[in-house]
Amino acid sequence: MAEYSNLELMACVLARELTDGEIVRVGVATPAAEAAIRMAHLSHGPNIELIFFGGRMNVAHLESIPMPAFPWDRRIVRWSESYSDSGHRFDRLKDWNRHVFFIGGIQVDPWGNTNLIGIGKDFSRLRFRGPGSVGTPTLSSYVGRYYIVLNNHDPRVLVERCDFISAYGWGRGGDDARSRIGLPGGGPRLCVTPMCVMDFAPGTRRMRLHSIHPGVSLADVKARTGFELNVPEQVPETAAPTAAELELLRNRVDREGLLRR
Amino acid sequence: MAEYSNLELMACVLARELTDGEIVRVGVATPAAEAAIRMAHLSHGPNIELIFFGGRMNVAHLESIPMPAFPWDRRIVRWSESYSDSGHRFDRLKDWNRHVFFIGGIQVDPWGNTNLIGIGKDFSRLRFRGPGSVGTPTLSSYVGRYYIVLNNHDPRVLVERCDFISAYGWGRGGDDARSRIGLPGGGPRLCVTPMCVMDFAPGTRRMRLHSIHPGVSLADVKARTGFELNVPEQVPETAAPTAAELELLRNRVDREGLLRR
Amino acid sequence: MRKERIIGEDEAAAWIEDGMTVAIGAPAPMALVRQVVRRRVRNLTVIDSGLSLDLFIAAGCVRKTVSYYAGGHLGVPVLPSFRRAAQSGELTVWECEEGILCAGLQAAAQLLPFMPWRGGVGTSIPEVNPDLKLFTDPIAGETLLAVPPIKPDVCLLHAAAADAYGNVRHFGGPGWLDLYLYRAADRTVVEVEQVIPNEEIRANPWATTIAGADAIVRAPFGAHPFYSRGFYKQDVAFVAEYFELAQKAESDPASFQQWIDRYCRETGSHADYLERIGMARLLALNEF
Amino acid sequence: MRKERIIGEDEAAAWIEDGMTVAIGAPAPMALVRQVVRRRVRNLTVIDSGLSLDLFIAAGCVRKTVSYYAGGHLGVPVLPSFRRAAQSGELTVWECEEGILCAGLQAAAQLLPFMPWRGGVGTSIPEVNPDLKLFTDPIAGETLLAVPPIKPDVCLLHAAAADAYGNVRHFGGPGWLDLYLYRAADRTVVEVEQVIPNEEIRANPWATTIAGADAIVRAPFGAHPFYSRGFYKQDVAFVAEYFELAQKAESDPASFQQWIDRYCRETGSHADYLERIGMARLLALNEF
Repeated sequence: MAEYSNLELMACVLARELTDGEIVRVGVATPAAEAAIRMAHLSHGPNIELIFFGGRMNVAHLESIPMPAFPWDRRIVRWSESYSDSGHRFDRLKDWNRHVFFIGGIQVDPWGNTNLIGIGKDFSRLRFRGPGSVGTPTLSSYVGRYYIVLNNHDPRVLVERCDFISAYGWGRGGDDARSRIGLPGGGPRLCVTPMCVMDFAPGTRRMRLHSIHPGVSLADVKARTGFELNVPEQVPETAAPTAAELELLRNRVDREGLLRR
Repeated sequence: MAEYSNLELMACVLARELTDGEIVRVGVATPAAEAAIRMAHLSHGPNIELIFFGGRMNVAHLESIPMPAFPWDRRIVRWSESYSDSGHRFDRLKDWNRHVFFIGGIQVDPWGNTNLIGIGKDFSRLRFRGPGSVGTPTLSSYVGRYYIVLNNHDPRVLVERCDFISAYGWGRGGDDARSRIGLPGGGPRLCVTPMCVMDFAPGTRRMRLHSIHPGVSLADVKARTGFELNVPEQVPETAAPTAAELELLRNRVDREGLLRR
Repeated sequence: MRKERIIGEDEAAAWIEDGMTVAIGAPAPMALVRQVVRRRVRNLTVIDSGLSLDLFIAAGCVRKTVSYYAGGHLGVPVLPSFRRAAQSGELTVWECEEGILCAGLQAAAQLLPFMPWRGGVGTSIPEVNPDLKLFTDPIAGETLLAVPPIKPDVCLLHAAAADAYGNVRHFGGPGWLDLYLYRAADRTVVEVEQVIPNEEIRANPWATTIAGADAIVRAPFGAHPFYSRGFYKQDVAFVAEYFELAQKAESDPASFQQWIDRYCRETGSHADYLERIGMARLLALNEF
Repeated sequence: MRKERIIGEDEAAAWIEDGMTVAIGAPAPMALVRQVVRRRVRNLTVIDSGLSLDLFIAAGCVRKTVSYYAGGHLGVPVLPSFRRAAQSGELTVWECEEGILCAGLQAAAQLLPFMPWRGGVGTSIPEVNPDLKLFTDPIAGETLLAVPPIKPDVCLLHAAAADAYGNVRHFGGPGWLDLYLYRAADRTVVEVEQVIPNEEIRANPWATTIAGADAIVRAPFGAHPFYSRGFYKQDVAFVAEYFELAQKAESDPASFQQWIDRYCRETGSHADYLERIGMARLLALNEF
C-alpha cells in the first residue's frame, strides 16, 4: 500500500462525503478540506459548485485545481461565474440546505459545539483571545450539514465543555437540540481528525467513534481526547486512500505536496 | 405675457422647488412633475441626480432631456450611471433624506394623507378599486420631502377623509404627527393642482392656500375643494412662468408639447 | 459531465400547478406567461403587475394577487380585469407596497419568520391586510410592521442571456424586483433572448445577475409585447389593443376572450405566436 | 457645472476624527489607513479584519473593534496586536460574526432600530455582547437575535476605478463586506487605482458597484501590501515581515514601532510610501 500523510487520509475521507450537485463553501486554514473539495469536484462531483471568497464557480473541466486559493488569488477572478456572494452574501439563505462547509475550532465539545472566541472564564480578560467566529454561527445554523475538521487531535481542543460557543452543533444533546431552537440546518455530520473519524450518535447526538485511522490505537485516541468518547463495540478502520484517490490528490490537486509537509 | 397651460405653470412651480444636489425620483403619470425635474436639472440643478426606474443618472450635460421616459425607454440604458435601484432598491434608505418625490392620489385629505387603494367602505367590495400603493408608503416615510401633484382639482379627490390611506402625510394633524409614529421623512411640502398651490400650516399641518394661479378665483378654488380649506388673509398669485422658464420647458424638455395638450 | 439546464417552454410552464404562488419579473416573460394561460392553470396566487397580471386574471388563472401596483398603460390608471375581479370579490388582493413586498421576499429568502418594515406604519395597509402585524421593536421600542415571508413556489423571469448552466445576464439592469423574487422563490425559470457560452459568463462574472437559475428557456422575442433591453422596444400598439379590449370586456367579453384565444390558447408554441405577430412587425421593433 | 468629488489622501484622512466609528473594506485601502495612522487619531471604533486592523491597534488608534474575524496571515491564527490588546482589556471587542454584522449594517442602512437574525442563536455571542438581544418574533413566536444598527461615521474602501463623480467600479467583485459597509456609513471615501471618464461609467452602468461615493482618492498601488484585482498581487513577503515583527513585539516593541514609523508616520504622502517600497518591488507584483 502506498504511504500517505494524515492530512492526505483526511482529505480522502472528506472527499468521499461530498455529493454531486452540492454547493461547497471553501474557507481557510483547513488544508484537508480544501483538497477534499477539489478531489470531489474532479472525480464524482462535476455539478458541485464552489464558493471561494465571494466567487461562485464550477471548474470541473480543469485538468488541475491547484491549492490553496486565497482571497488575493487571481484565479478566483479567472474561475468565477458570478460574485453572487460578494456584497450580498446573505441574500438567499434558503438554498443553504444544499450548502456544505467545514469548520475548525480552538475548542470542540462532545456535541460538536465549537469555539473560536477564546479561552478563559472572563470574556473581558481572556487567557487566549481567539480569532472570532467569522461566519460560522450563521453557516452552522443554515447549511445542510457541516464537518468539523481538526489539524490536531488534542485533549486541549476536544474538551468536555467549551469556554464559549461560537457555532452551535448539538447543544447539550438530543435529536431535537437544533429544531428546538429553530435552526434549519442539519448540524455537524462528522468530526475528522488526524487520528479518527467521529460522528454524532442519533438519540444523544454525543460524539461517537466512527472509525480509527490505520495504525492508530483506541487507547491513543482516548488518551488524546479531552472528554469521554462514546466507543461502539465494533470500530472499523478508516479506509485508506486508494491508489486512484492518491493519484487524483497528488497529480491534480496538491501538486506541491502541501498535505505531505 | 406668454400664454401657457395649467400643466406648464405647475411644472414651473415644481421646478422652482428643487434644489441642486438633491436626488429626485421620477415616477409615472404626473407630467408636470416629470417636466419640472428636467427643468431644474438643466437650469439650477446640475448636481441633481435622477432615478428613473432603477437607473440613476445625471444628464445635465444634455442639450435636451425629452419626456416622457418609461420603463421600456432605451434612453434609461443610455443615460444611467448605475442600476443601483434595480434589485436593491431599499438597500440604503439612510440617504433618502436627500431624496424628493412626487405623489398623486385618487383621494387626498386636508393633512396630505393620500389614497391609491380604492374608494368604498368595505375593502373586499370596493366601489372603485385603485391601482395600489406602488412604493408610496415607504417613500413618503423616508424622503426628505415630497409634493402632492394633482392633474385635476376636484372635490371628489380633495376630500375631508380618505376611505383608505396608502401614504401617511400629516395623519390627523399636528407638528409631531410624523415624529410621533417614528417616520424619519419630512412629509408632504406642497400640494400643487391646476388651480392653486397649498401648503401645510405649521401647528395644525392642515392644508392651507399658499397661492392661487393667475386667472383663478378664490371662490372657484373653494367650490372645487371637498374640505374646508385654510385661507390666510393675503393669498398671493402664483408667479406665472417667466419667458426663460417657458423657453427652457418648451425647447429643452417638452418639445412635443405634451403639457399643452 | 456538468448538467445543462435548458428546457422547453412547455416543460417550464408545466412547473406551474393549480394553487401555486407564482412570481413574475419585469419585463414579464410573456412566452412563459402565454404557456401558463394556455394550460388553463387555476387558483394561482400571482405576484405581478401590468398586462401580464391582467391577462392571468382575464384568463381565469388567478385567485389571489400580492399587489403593490396594478396600473395599466397610459390612460388606463387601473388594470381593467384586475379592477373588475377585485371589485366583485372574485379576486383576493393581498394589499402591500414595494417595500413591504421586498421585506416579505427577504424574509422568505433568509428563512426568517418576518422582517421589520417601517413603510406602511400609519396607513390603512395593515388594516386591510391582517397578515401584517404592528409590533414593538425589542431594541428601541418603536412601532413597526412585521411582514411575514412571501414565498413564491416558482419565479418566472425574462433576461437578455444565460449560459446552459443557469448563469443569467440582464442587459440594462435586472427588472425592478427580479432579484428579490428570485431569492425568495423555491425555483426560478428564466427565458432568455440568447444562450451564450459559459466562457463568456466567466469573462465577466460581475455581469451575472442570477447565479443558479433552475432552468433556462430559449425565447427570442419572448417578452413581446414588452421591451427587452438591448433587443427590441415595446410594441406600444399591441399593448394598447389589449387594454382597449380589456376595458370593453364588460360589454363585449367575447372579443376579449377571442383575443386571448388567438394569442395565448391557439398558439401551441412561442414560435406559433411569433408567426401570428409576423416578422415585419417584430423587425420593426428591433432597434435599440 | 457638476461637482467633482476627487480629493487628496490627506483631506480624506482628515475626515476621521478621534472617537469615530470607521469601517474598512477589503482589500484594505492602505494608502488611507496609513494616513490615518500618521495623523495619530485615537479612540476609534474600527470595523475591520486582518493586517490593517492589527496596524491600527498597534499604532494606538483603536479603543473598540466590531470584530467577526481577527485571523492573520498563514501561520498567524490570531492577529498579534489584536490578541495582546484584547487579552489585556485595553481593547473592547464587540463580538459578532459576519451575518450579525451584516444585519446590523442593514439596520443602519435602512434606518431601522434593529434587524432580526438567526445565526448566533444558541451561541455565547449574545452573552458576551449585551447589545444583542434575544427576542420572540411577533409572527411565528421563534427566538431570534435583535441586532441594533451598526453605524460607521466613515467608510474607507479600495476599488479599481471611479469617475470624478463618485461612481465606483470594482474589478473581480467588491470586497466581502464593502457594499454592506458603504450602505450603512454616513460618508464613504474610495481610493482607486484609476480615475476613468464618466462616459466609460455610462457605457456599462451595471459595472458601477457604488453609485455616489462621497469622495474619491487617486491612489495607484494604494492597497499595497494587499492585492488589487486586475492591477497587482499581494506582497506576501511584506505582509509576512509585518506579522513577524508584530508577533515579536512583546519582547521587541521598538523594532515594530520603527517599522510603523518607517512606513506610516515618516512617509508624508502615498507617493513617499511608494518610494520607500521601490519601483522594482512594485513592478514585480504587477502581474495578473
